[in-house]
Amino acid sequence: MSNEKRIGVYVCHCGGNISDYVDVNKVVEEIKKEEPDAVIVKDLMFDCADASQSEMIDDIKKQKLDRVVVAACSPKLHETTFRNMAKRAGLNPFMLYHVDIREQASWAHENNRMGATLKALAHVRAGIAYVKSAEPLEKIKAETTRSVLIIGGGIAGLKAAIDLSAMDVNVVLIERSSKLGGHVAELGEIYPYYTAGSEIVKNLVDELSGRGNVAIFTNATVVSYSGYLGKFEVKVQRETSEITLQVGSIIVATGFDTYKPYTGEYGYEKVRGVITISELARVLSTAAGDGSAELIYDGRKVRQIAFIYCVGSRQKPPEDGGHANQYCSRYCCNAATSEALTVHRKFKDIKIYHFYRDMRTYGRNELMYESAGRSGSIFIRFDEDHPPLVAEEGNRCKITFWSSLIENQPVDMYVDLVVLITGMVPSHNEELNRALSLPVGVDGFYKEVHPKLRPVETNVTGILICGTSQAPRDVRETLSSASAAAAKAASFVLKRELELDPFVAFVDPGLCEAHQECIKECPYGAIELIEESGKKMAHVNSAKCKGCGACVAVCPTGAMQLKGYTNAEIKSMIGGLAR
Amino acid sequence: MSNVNFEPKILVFSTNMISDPGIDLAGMSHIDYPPSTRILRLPCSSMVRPEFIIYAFESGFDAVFIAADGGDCPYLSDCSERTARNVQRAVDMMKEKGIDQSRLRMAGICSVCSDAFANGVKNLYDIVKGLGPVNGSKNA
Amino acid sequence: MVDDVKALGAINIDACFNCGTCTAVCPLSSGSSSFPRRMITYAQIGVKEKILESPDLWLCNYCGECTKSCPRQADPAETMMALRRYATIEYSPPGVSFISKMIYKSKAFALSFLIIFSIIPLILMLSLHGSINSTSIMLFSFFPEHYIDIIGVTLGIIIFGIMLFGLAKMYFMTRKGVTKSNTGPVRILKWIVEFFQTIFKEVLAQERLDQCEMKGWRQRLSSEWFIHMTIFWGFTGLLVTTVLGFLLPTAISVPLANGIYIPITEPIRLLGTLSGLFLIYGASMAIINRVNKSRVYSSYSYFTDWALLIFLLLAGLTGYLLEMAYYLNSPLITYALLTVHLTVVFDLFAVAPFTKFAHAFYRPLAIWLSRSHNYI
Amino acid sequence: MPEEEYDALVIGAGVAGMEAAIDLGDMGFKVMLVEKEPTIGGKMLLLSKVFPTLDCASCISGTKTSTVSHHQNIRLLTYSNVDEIEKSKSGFRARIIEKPRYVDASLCTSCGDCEDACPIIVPNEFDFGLRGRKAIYIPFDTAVPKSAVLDLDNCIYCMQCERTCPADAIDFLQVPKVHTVNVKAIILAVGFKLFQAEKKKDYRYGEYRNVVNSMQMERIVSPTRPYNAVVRPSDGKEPQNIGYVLCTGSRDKTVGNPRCSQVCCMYSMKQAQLIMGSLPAADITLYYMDIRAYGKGFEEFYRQSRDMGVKFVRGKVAKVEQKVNTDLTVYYEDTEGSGGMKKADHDLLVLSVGLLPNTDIVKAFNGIKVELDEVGWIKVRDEGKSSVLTSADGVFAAGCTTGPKDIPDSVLEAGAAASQCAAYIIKKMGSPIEQ
Repeated sequence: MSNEKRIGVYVCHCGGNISDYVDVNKVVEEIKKEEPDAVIVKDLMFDCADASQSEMIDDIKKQKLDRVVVAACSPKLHETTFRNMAKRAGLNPFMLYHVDIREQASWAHENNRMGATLKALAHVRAGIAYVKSAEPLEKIKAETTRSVLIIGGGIAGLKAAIDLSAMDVNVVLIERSSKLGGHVAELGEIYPYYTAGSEIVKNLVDELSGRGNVAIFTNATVVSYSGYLGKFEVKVQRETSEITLQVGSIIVATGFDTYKPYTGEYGYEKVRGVITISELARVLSTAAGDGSAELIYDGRKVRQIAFIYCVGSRQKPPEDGGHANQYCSRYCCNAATSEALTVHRKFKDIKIYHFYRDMRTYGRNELMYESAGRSGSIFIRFDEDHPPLVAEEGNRCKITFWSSLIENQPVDMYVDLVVLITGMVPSHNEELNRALSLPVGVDGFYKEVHPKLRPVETNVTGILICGTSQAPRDVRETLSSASAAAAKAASFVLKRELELDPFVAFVDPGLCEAHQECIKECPYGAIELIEESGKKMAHVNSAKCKGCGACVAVCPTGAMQLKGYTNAEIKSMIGGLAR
Repeated sequence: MSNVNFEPKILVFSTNMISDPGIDLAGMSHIDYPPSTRILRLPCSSMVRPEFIIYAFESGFDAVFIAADGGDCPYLSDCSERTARNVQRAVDMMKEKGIDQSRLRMAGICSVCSDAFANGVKNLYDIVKGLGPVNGSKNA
Repeated sequence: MVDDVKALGAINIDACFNCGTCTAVCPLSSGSSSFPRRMITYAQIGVKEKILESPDLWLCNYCGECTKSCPRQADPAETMMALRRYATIEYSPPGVSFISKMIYKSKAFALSFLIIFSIIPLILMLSLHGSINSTSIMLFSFFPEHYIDIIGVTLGIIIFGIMLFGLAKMYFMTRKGVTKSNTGPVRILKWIVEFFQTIFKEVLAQERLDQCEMKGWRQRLSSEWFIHMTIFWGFTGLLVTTVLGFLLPTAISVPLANGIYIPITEPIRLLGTLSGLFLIYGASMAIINRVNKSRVYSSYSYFTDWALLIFLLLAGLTGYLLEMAYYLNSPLITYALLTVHLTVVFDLFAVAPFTKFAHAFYRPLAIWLSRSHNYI
Repeated sequence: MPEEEYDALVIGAGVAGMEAAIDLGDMGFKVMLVEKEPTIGGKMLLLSKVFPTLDCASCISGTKTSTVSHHQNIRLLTYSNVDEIEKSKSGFRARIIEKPRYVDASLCTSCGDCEDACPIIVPNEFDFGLRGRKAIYIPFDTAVPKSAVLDLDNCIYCMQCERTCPADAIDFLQVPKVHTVNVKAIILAVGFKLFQAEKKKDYRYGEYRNVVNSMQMERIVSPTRPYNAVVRPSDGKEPQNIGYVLCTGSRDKTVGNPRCSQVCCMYSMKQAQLIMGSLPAADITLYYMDIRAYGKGFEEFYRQSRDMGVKFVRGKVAKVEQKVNTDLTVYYEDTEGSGGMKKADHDLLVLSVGLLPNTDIVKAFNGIKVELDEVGWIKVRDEGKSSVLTSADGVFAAGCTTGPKDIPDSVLEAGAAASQCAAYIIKKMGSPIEQ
């Protein structure tokens, strides 16, 4: 590489927006004076104007410029413009640096022209310092395998499989139990569309069957994985044999477990006639009723039912800092009102007393809440500190409650059945979590990188989460999140080749002393320890690296650096800014 | 020893997606802050090496302001904690070199936190103005 | 209990989600009363004592503000009405409470009840009537006054007994719901003061009703307050007329028995005439409102509400027709009308303790209780 | 103008539309993204911080706005209306009318000199009328694209802007541009309208100046706030006792919307927390019926709000009255207290308005039936299959198009719409790679 650098510097007037407060001529003159490598230093009325861009392209070509600094407005507005210009001129776009002398200089310091000018000058110097040590960068290309592993054969897994297969992506779906459909398969009618859970599962399975690009393995679990986005290698245990799968991305859809009340919680397992909503759902899914039938449960004719909400959800944080399910399980208010409607529709003259804390029948489900009320349900609000008591008395369940709506005066009530509206808890997947190093949040559900920016992604790029493994959801929301995960996975594997940003970490082998701080710091597991010609050192997997630079900061020797922001580049910029 | 003519030079580390837009907004809103600040943008504030900070002081900056991402960072949700750990190491190094630790400041600046940025920088400016130039403090 | 109340007309009570809007818009609500939301909650949950132990139910005068603003269209005003029906049933003596229950719940029963209570006086009159003088009107020789007196007084005693029982039950139940904090003469004095306040302000001037609508005079004439005032004063006036006639035989009975014409200027007759006008105006306006459903309170009408108004109107109208026939000197028509008139009045009294009419005695007591107990 | 070809047309560049467009673009499909406003980002970009993680809305949507404006597979059209959509051989043919900005966006440097020169002031719709804007204006500080737009309806043709513009970007001769595009599928991401609070007459919005709606409050508490301080509109006083009226225009049959709007509880609590940040001494009371903190991390957020001292009163506010000093009295029943009518004074009252459909787009469909539900949201064809399917084949819905949704759910559903849309296109036309 020749030492001679040919730099072009273009300082923008922005039609006065810069030049009114920044002495552009002075900047140009100073740079000309102090920077011999700056072959061209120009001021332009509008750097971004087409004519100016043509002028720059001409300069780059004719003057054989190999680095360019544009000093203009914020890079957020025009960095892409100028980088594209560089590309058109045949210059590596990353050999161009865009410095801000408008938002961060002229506009910020209108009352101090000298200060603004000096600041602009310093920023231009930093730009020059940067391009001097800059190296051309190319987007990283990574081949991907056009197949996706889906873990979990509940409705989320099934839906993701359907979507991906429809997008021409090969799918391997594994389920640890012997049958597909998960919890939903066991449910009766599901709000808000009154189709049986088993029916929904059947439709999904039917849609999936006969597709050539889907393989389904039941009784299968993940043993381990290696690789990275686009090229994962996953070992799967199937009954007796172990198989190895090559996939481009992994979707985790392992679902939830239902909360099991402890013995004695609202009389559970102690008082006859206390059951959970899942047990009621099972009873209802098999019971035929046309509105005149009688409900018999456990040999007892049921006339009055009490629903107790928020069992296992919205628990108070214990004083001693122990565990509690503080989250709301989201689906239960809706599911309970829906089950109540089913009861009212199938059986005659049954009163249901709903002991609730807040009715969370959000959105359209509010209508279901109202119609439950109009069909024979009565809603009684209770306070966190005054939960109802359940006891056995005679052949019935006695409920003593304190409703906050009537000043918490105790009232006794007798019912034939008590249904505990139990929430969702994260399913036990310790082995899987370990195998895939899946991040678990404080609530025990899988944690996404960011609920709004990257809602289905985990810290391991390419491993996605969806459905109720991530948070409590109802069927409709689960299907949506599964589709969203499918979309994300498709965007990883649909193109044979992935284009990734070039700003990734790299190791200077000469400096690395294998302190491994970077490995601990990396949130994406992108760094590993390798041995090269007898020397242990860190190695960055650029397909996993997101380019945050966290590793750079902790490296004791300065071996770990970020492309486009190398230590030399940053230091030279600091030097430029300080002058 | 504070000098009326002394203009403390402040280096600001900002981040491409979050705090740099916030600093831009301060300019767009014509909010006044000391022009002797210089801004250097990085992908994420957790990348700021303590060494960069020391290097800044050695290069002639009188103060360093880290405009961190806060919880909005597109890379890491805990980038503030990571940045804070690095800042702590920088503080230790500054102690060794006899640089007053109040010359280093870190604050979460979001993409519209123009006021927070301007106030933070002004405040740092005033403190450092009282302390005097960085090489001067070594002698004190 | 909620099903009972629904059967009594609170058809939308189930829609209530306890937001409290009704209480907050209620012109009668104060910081401590439980209009009407808590009543509804009690009814939903089935805490019937709480409802019967509170005089608040009777303070409501169905202005309809709550129903207009209810976000779930649960119609709290109608629920309050239904709860009053419920309380009427509950306060009645054990042996007869089924009557009001059946009257409210079954139109057939209500109808047969009315028919029976119309046939009884008709039979009585047909079998007991005296000489029919077809040339000049000898009203009380057609139907001797002492029969009317005997029947009237008997019916009065029965009604009064039922009423007293209800009032006593209400009094003792509501006293249970009150916490005492002041005793002694101050309280007694307050009770007395409030008693007169209740009588004059609330009963005679119907002050509470007036709070709901306060607009120009034209509107006031058709306001609920005015309609109710005319019905109240008309009815009371006629009652007083009757009692005076009973107490002062020389003014009415003697001339009527002997065919002596009573001039219109005669005070008692004048009172009766004016009262009748009031009653007819009030009852017909109320009926018109109900037909037009022009106000919230008149948008739903229960069978018994119609019956009461129709009977009031009939009582007034037959009275006037009677007067007219009397004036035109057509004896036979006069006798026939008297028969009808007395039957109507008999009916009106007979159903009084079991229908909406009951508010005439429960309401003043409730007002007095709430006034005096607010003080305690 | 020649007809343009795209794989998908995404209508609406709010957070859901942007997400769907990015997802499709990342898969390799060519997307046209159309926004009717002069800037993209939708309502989210105007918010302060967003629940439950209190991250800054502008930071998050900023990431997406910059991605869509530079994405190689996304063509962005702002200030454009989709005028007509009809069936065509390839799928749909759409006529899109790009309204004239009267400013050449490629020349505009967003310096704002024209704004300074313009003599006309009208209320700024992006600040919900809290402050003014000029007839030529840059919609707001964080607008994308950052270009001025001239509102000809309010312009007096004084030509001051044209004389002032250093870039000669003002062009009064611009005319509407018509784009005819052929697409294989359509994603509707048209968002929502706010409930017009004046319709709930008892709350006297529009009459009492210190009764504001939650979107105005959102602007007041956001860092780019109109008054640069949290103050109340009537007299600029710093509010010390703020009331929030939840379910304004939701769960209320008297205004014709019996449904719950899903987000009001949460955004009200969020605003309360933000206000406590800038006005630590302020009392904040939320009048609610049920706190619907149902999403991930929401319940924890609710508990945190209570712990921070936000007061929660269970009772729907029935009416509002103004006092002489422009403070407000609310009437309600504390349904969990001793009962009876209660009054409370507040110096600022925020109406937590609900979300209503914004589905005028269905009128553009010619010969294609996109059904609405009884409230007017786009009807979902089969929720047991996917909640992004509309009644029309090849037309998908994302975000609040089918009903109110919070941001995480909108983003997820946008992904779902992209997925269904991609599958549809591939099934019909083959994958974008093989083409």
